[in-house]
Amino acid sequence: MTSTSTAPRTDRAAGTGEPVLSVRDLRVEYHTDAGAVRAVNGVSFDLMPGEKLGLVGESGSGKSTIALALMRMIKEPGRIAGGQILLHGRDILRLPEKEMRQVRAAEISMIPQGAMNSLNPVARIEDQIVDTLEDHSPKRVAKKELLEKAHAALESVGLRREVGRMYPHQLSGGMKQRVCIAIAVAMEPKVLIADEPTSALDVVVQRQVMGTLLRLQEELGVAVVLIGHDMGLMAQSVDRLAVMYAGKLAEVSPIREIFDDPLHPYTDLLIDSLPKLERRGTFRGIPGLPPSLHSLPPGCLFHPRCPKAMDICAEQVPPYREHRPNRFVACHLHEEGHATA
Amino acid sequence: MVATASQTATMLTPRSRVGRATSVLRYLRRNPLLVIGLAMFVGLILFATVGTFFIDPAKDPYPLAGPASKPPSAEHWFGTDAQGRDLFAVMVVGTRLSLKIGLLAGSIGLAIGIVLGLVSAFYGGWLDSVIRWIVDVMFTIPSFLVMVVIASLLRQYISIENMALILAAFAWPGPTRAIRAQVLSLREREFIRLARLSGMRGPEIIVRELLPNLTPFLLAGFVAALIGAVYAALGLEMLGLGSQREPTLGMTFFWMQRFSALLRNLWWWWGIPIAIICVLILSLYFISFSLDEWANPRSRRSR
Amino acid sequence: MISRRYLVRRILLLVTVMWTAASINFFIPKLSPRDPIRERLMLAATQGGRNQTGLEAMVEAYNQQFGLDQPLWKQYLTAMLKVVRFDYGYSISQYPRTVNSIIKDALPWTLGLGLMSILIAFVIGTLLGALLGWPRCPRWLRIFVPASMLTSAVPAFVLGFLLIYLFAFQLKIFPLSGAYSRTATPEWSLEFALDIAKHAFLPACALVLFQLGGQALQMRSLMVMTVGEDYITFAEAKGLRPRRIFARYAVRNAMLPQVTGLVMSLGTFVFSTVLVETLFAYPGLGGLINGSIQVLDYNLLYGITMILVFAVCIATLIVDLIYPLLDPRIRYEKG
Amino acid sequence: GTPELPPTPEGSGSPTPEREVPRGNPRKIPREKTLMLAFGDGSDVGICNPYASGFNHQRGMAAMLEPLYFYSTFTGETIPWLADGDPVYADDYMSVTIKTRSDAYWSDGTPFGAKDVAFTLTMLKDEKNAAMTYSADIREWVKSAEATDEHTVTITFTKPAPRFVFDYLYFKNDLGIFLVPEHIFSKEKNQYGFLFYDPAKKWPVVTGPYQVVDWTVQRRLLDRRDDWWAVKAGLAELPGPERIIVVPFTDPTNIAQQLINDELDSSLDLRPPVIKQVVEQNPKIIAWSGREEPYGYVDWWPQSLFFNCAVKPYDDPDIRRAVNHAIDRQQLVEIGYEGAGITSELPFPDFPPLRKYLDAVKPLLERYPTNAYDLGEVERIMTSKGYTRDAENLWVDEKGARVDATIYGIVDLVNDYGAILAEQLRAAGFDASLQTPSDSYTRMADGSAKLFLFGFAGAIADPYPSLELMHSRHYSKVGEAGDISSRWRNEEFDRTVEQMASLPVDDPQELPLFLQAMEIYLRELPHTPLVQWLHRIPYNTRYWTGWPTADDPYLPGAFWFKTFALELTRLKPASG
Amino acid sequence: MPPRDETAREGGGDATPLMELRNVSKVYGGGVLSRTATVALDDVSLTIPGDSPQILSVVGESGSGKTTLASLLLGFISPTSGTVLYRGSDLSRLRGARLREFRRDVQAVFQDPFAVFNPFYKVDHVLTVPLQKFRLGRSKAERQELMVNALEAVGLRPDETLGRYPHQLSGGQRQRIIVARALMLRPKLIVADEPVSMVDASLRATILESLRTVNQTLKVPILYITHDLGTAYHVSDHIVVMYRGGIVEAGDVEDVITAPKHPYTRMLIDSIPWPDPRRRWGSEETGARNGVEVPEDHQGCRFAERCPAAMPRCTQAQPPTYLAASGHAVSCYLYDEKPTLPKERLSALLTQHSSLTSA
Ligand SMILES: Nc1ncnc2c1ncn2[C@@H]1O[C@H](COP(=O)(O)OP(=O)(O)OP(=O)(O)O)[C@@H](O)[C@H]1O
Ligand SMILES: Nc1ncnc2c1ncn2[C@@H]1O[C@H](COP(=O)(O)OP(=O)(O)OP(=O)(O)O)[C@@H](O)[C@H]1O
Ligand SMILES: [Mg+2]
Ligand SMILES: [Mg+2]
Ligand code: NI
Repeated sequence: MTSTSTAPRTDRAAGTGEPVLSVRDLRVEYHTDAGAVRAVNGVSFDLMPGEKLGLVGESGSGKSTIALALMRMIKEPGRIAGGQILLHGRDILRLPEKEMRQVRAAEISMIPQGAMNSLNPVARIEDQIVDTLEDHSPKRVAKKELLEKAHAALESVGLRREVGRMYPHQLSGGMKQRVCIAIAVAMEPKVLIADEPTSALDVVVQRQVMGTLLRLQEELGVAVVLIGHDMGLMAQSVDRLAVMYAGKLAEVSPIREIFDDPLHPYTDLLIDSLPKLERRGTFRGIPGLPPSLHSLPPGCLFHPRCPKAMDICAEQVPPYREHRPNRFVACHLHEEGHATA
Repeated sequence: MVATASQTATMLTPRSRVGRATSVLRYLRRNPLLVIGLAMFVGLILFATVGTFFIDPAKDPYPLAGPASKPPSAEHWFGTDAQGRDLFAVMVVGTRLSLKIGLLAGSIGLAIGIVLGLVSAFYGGWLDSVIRWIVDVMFTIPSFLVMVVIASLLRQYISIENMALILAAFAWPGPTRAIRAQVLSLREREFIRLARLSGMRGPEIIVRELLPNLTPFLLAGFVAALIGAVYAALGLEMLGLGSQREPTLGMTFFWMQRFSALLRNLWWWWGIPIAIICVLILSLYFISFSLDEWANPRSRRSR
Repeated sequence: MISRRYLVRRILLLVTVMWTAASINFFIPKLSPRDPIRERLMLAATQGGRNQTGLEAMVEAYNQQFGLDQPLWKQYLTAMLKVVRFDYGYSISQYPRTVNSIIKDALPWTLGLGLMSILIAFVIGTLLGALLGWPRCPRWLRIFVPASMLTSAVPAFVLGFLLIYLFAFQLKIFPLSGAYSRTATPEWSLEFALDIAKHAFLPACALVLFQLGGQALQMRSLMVMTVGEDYITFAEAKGLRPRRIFARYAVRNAMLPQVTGLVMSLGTFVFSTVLVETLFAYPGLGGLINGSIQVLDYNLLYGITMILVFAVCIATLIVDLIYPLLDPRIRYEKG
Repeated sequence: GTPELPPTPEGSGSPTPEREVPRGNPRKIPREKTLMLAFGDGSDVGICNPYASGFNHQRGMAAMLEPLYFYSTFTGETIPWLADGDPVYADDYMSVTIKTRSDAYWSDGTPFGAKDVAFTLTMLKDEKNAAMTYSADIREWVKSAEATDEHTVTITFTKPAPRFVFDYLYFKNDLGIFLVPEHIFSKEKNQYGFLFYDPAKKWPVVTGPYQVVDWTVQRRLLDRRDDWWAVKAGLAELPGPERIIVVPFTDPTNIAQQLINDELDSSLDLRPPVIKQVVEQNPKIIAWSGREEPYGYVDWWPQSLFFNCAVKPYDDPDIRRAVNHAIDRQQLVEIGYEGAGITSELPFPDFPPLRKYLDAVKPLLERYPTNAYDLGEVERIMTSKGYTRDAENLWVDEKGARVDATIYGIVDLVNDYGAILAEQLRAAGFDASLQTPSDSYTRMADGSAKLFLFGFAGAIADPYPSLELMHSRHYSKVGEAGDISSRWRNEEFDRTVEQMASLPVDDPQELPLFLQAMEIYLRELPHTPLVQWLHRIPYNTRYWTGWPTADDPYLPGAFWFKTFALELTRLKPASG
Repeated sequence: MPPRDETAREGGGDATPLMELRNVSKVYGGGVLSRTATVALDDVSLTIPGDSPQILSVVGESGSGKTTLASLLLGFISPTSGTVLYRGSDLSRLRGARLREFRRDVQAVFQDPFAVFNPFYKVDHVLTVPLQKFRLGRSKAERQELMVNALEAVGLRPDETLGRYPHQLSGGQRQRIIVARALMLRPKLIVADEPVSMVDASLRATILESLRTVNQTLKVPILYITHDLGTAYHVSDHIVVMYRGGIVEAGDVEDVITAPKHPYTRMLIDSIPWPDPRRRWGSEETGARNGVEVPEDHQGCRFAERCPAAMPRCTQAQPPTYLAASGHAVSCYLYDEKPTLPKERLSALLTQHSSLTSA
């Protein structure tokens, strides 16, 4: 019954050696007038080199907060309240700010949520790429050389080099998103965090952009954390899926297994609520509301909405652990000694 | 004018009456500036009102109320000026007159601004073009010059009310423009559309749906107009265009300057009015600063 | 970059502004019971000596000369034609000097003092505001928020006489008034330039201190808004140097409305300049305005008003024209 | 006839021709050789013709101008200057003959002579020059003026004019006509519009010790003429300052600060507390009374409260008297001038030559007291006139209208005591307030002001000029521009004044006539004297000594008087 | 919910349709002082009969004119050319009682569940105002009852929602209140413009479910506007695919989604990321053209620039609408062997039968 206090074991993707990124018991709080909000409440996971990990969850469940925390870019009134973020075994939470700046983009990179507004509206595209390159170059490199690199980066995401001379407002949404990707991978980082990179795009463009992203991922062998709402997109893009609920991970499993056999009732309901080609005309939402982060329910956070809730669920926080090989879940249903589904 | 694509933040805070008391309290706690500003402003108002009980308003703010050029004492709390005005009384009455000018000009200016802004934005068309044009023109004309011309051409000295009217005549373009911009952005919001679907008509939508949401802008506009009016009145009075016997703050500066208070080390004569002006303007600044954050929540550091 | 339609619209606005200002300036004196020419002659009569005769006849003659005996519409037309030609006739108080010649003497001083101080206020204020709005702003800098509010709360002319008292009178660091030493001879020399700078310092200070706060506070809130933008977050994620993010990403974008705000504040700025110039006996338009109020030289007032209106219009136009250079999103072509 | 106007553009449609003020090219002169004065504003830039509209002798220009005779109000001394000896009147006072000096020269080298005097007078007599100062006077008195030879001028009068030379050809205080160079003015068609300033041509052409060399709104430079004729003639010493710079008088505080910081040597008179500060804070600064109070001397401009006797209720002498009783003159001095002032019971300055007249009128004052602060008397008069008091304790007539007692005055001249006077009247029940709008002059001159404050100038050597000011020839209807006067007339008074006019200055027969006139004045009280006007002029001895003071009262101390040239000859560099 | 008086609905229903767009075009801008004109809707004709309670989806990418279409139907904007008819009369001429009737008959659910509430009022405001304005309910109690019933019908508990401020409710709750509002007014048509694009996946289903309930129980036709083909497929009976202001394909939803005809529709459907790891995205790269030069400013098919099957004739003139299969119309020259379908008949096609509701 004291399971949460034990250090959670890590999940391992199919034996590709050491994880490039390990997150340990990450906690992020926001201080608001109504008290502290635990936006990320003890999250742990590993990311293997070249792996594509999806992160889904309802709005406000803390996905973007994790992304920012991984970049160590949580702003006032937020703060990282605990945990470790090990990049190649080095805890970036302990790095001095100067070094951290060098780590960003070069080792761990991010495409922020709302990429539509992520480009400086008054600077040319190529300058925005050059800025990144310049600030990570050890010594003075000729501007021309950097420009050349910038154009190469644009071409790598399927944009003409003339796009470099343009300003963001002259680009379409898909092009902007590609530029963001180009910038994010320009330094060939080891980890790329993509926070809803396509949520503002049309499906057609979305597919093109995702295609580009995945192609680059493959080419560079970069590990990706893909954050999003859209289970469909996840199904198409990632190897493993992490499902968040109210600041905690509910379940992390390989993508196929999670769709075939969701362990957590929330995951189950979530998948059920999606429109699928097969079962037309059926609607199944999840009853109830996600909890307010200001007043979290005791025990399992999902229990008020859970159709399979047991007494214990209201009392004890279910531990997050590897339930089956490579499948992690936090639910009493899968605790030994309790009934299984 | 320059049309910036994404500049004006037109978000509205979902603030409402529920727990309005607590939310106001919370808001105040987060905005110490507003608290200080309000406290200073209320303090001034108290000073200007309660202070009246300690003076004889028909006599004390005028010459011969006491001995000349005396420093603060039990008899004359803020001392007296070179003609024996009791400076405490002058400050009490002067603050009230300054506020009166400001409030009058501010509210008239704002009222015109509301009407024109709403009409301009909501009905659009040629009316909008005309109003916008006029506002653009008014903005480019340095209003004070026209005020100076008007003021200097009046055969009588400008009374407090006339001063307020003159200032009001130039206080409306700002609010008009701001309110128009706000309404334009609000007009596209879905609750306005829903109101139309609910069978509401133009004027009713303006009054019931739009106006309440403009409150922070109206208040901010009002405070801005108030500051503008107080300044303008001070300036005109410094130029010698004020009402001569009225013991306003501006006339106090005028007399103080004419009677070389600074040179004669009559610190109470110049120090106290400056302090009061500072308190007045600062309090208004603080308030408008906080209102600004209310109106543009994005400018708030924390959400 | 700039379409003809846009230019036409701008110039049309300029013309309306000038026309409106000219009309206001024309009609207000007509509504006034005061008669500046008569006043001027009476004043001259009482000052010069005694026993002035034929005053009424002279008033008549002057009115005729100034065209004031014409029907109103004719006077109006003449006045408007004169505006078009920038011809404001004779000054009443400094007769027989023309308004233009008087303004020509005063304008450089006001332009010098006014432009310099508004630019300084803008640059320092913007920089200060940018720093204050920057999340990594050092704590000690934060005291500038109340400090700049305080200096902005004191009207410029009050600041002016406190500055005079302290720095010119008590400490004798700066001269008390004027634009250059009375004993100096105007010439192109470093010495004289320094003399001018020394004289301009205190009035400029008063104006700058007064304007600074407003500029800084406005920039601060623009900055806070900009810092919340996604592109700043992304810039940080790009691992850029903080300095670069500050200058190229945050300030550069926050500046845009700040520039527009600058134009809006020109009007009030002119007001402060008038009062400060009067206080410092500075030989610019401000002192001239004060003088013309005192003797009701409305020809001169009219001329100055129109020049200032014109200047503000032109300044607005210039800012509008350079704005697309600052903000690539704005183009006046087609739309 | 219609007076000539300054030059106008031909036709109304053509644009106004630019008239630039020509600039001079002055040399450098250090501060210690410069006399820095503050006076006036810059409105008269480039006008050196003393008869042009806008010319103002007070702003240092008197340093260029010389009269036939100087007269010092304080010593009573007459100094023939451009004249050679005293004027010789005909027995019937119908003409006068004056000799001019043979060694006087204009600055362009042309000898000064009788032709210049004759020309000046003839010019002023010309109908088309009616707008010139003194033109009206000269036309009234002078029939002709002729140069009988190079240095003799004979002036014939239209009526006996025993006072003419003293009244018009003497420079005393602000009075006296300017002489212009015939050889230049006679060539000008429009003498009124002629400006006479161009440093390139060395204009103006003057006889005085200084000449304008450069002039902007901010400052006018007058440089010393080292070849001044009076030095060669042995009449005077060369003045000390090589240059005079006159700067505008901006505001008293700033001027005081400049004086304290030695940036100025003298200025327009200062308010009592200010000059006190100036003297205290700069040990080198003195005033008329040295470094003690009252710092000033009595000027010829005693302050009066003028009633507009042509309008209700001030057309009633009793009301005027009631107002008179409401005034506490002592308080005006005590508070208004911080004690450093002098009340005035009669509309005359306390000048030595006038003293015997003033003493003679004392008994009359017992009967008609002018300095009798007596609210009971106010009460009595007002009640007897049917006035009652309203809620605010102010007098109202039967219709309930208050007595309008708005007092107009000229800003900065009456600030000291005006508001206090208004407050006194208010305390006595008159609805008073002080107003100093910029059109005060007009209000006074056209009669729209019911009460106003102004100086009553005139008498210097004898009381006649002051009384003349109350002659009905100065009366004009309300609404019509006229002299600043009480709009009061009294035939008996007129007759008395006319009789005085036919007497020479300070004639023994004057006194009884004077008393007769004063009896009428005091009975009618068209205006009521308040306080003496003191000139509190700071003199900075840091660079210059020799200023006129109580110890050496060679002249009234105002540099803006027409006697300035004479005063300058006494200014010498301070040693050390 | 008591069923509506069916007879009243039928009366004259076949004669005049509830809403009709006749050759409607909408051009934004192009005025005297504004920027270049945008053709948001180009010669669109569509009929909504009002007597067949179906859900008609309008899908298309961003900027294809969906919202414009909705705004025209709701009378928020007026067409640049063509007419919008309400029960046979021109919408822009409606006055007085007729206008009020229209207002009540055609209701809407909007996209943004945040912006649709006036933050100044309690959520009750959106319910009470129309009740007052349309004079529904004779007494306060009756009105209260109407509100309560409506809320319950969409699965909300009135005591949890009424009397609260909008920010105190979740997005889903808010959106359902709006649905309840529409339902309470018993409209003849509900226009739902992207009603679920801003809510979470789990809520999406709930909201669509309540819309569907309204449609089924009250027999109200719904115009469901979305860019999400997945949900369109689920809720609607018929679908209209729009591209740049024009209708490119229309028909029974099952037919269109499972057997798309138009290259654009195919591209859209290929791009849907179905939530099924086994079903991969179509691998076909889009945008590749058929080697056909497409000039900048041609008068032909709007899709020609992006069409993988573009033919030279595609750039010459706009293709007419062909009846590609029964109940399935498409505007593409690929089907020029099929019979053409006059625009007016398009609507008829859309109401013919429904695979879902006809059952
Ligand atoms: N600056 C902030 N101040 C206070 N609370 C915050 C702040 N930023 C985020 N939060 C809170 O933290 C929680 C998590 O937010 P986060 O943005 O990480 O959610 P998300 O999962 O990315 O949601 P979305 O899907 O809407 O992007 C939310 O409840 C939010 O209200
Ligand atoms: N008020 C307006 N003024 C000018 N152009 C407009 C306006 N509203 C829409 N448009 C333009 O008309 C076209 C169609 O817009 P509309 O909003 O109908 O598209 P939509 O299909 O609803 O797109 P979305 O999916 O993004 O909501 C777009 O190109 C849009 O830019
Ligand atoms: Mg997020
Ligand atoms: Mg839309
Ligand atoms: Ni357990």
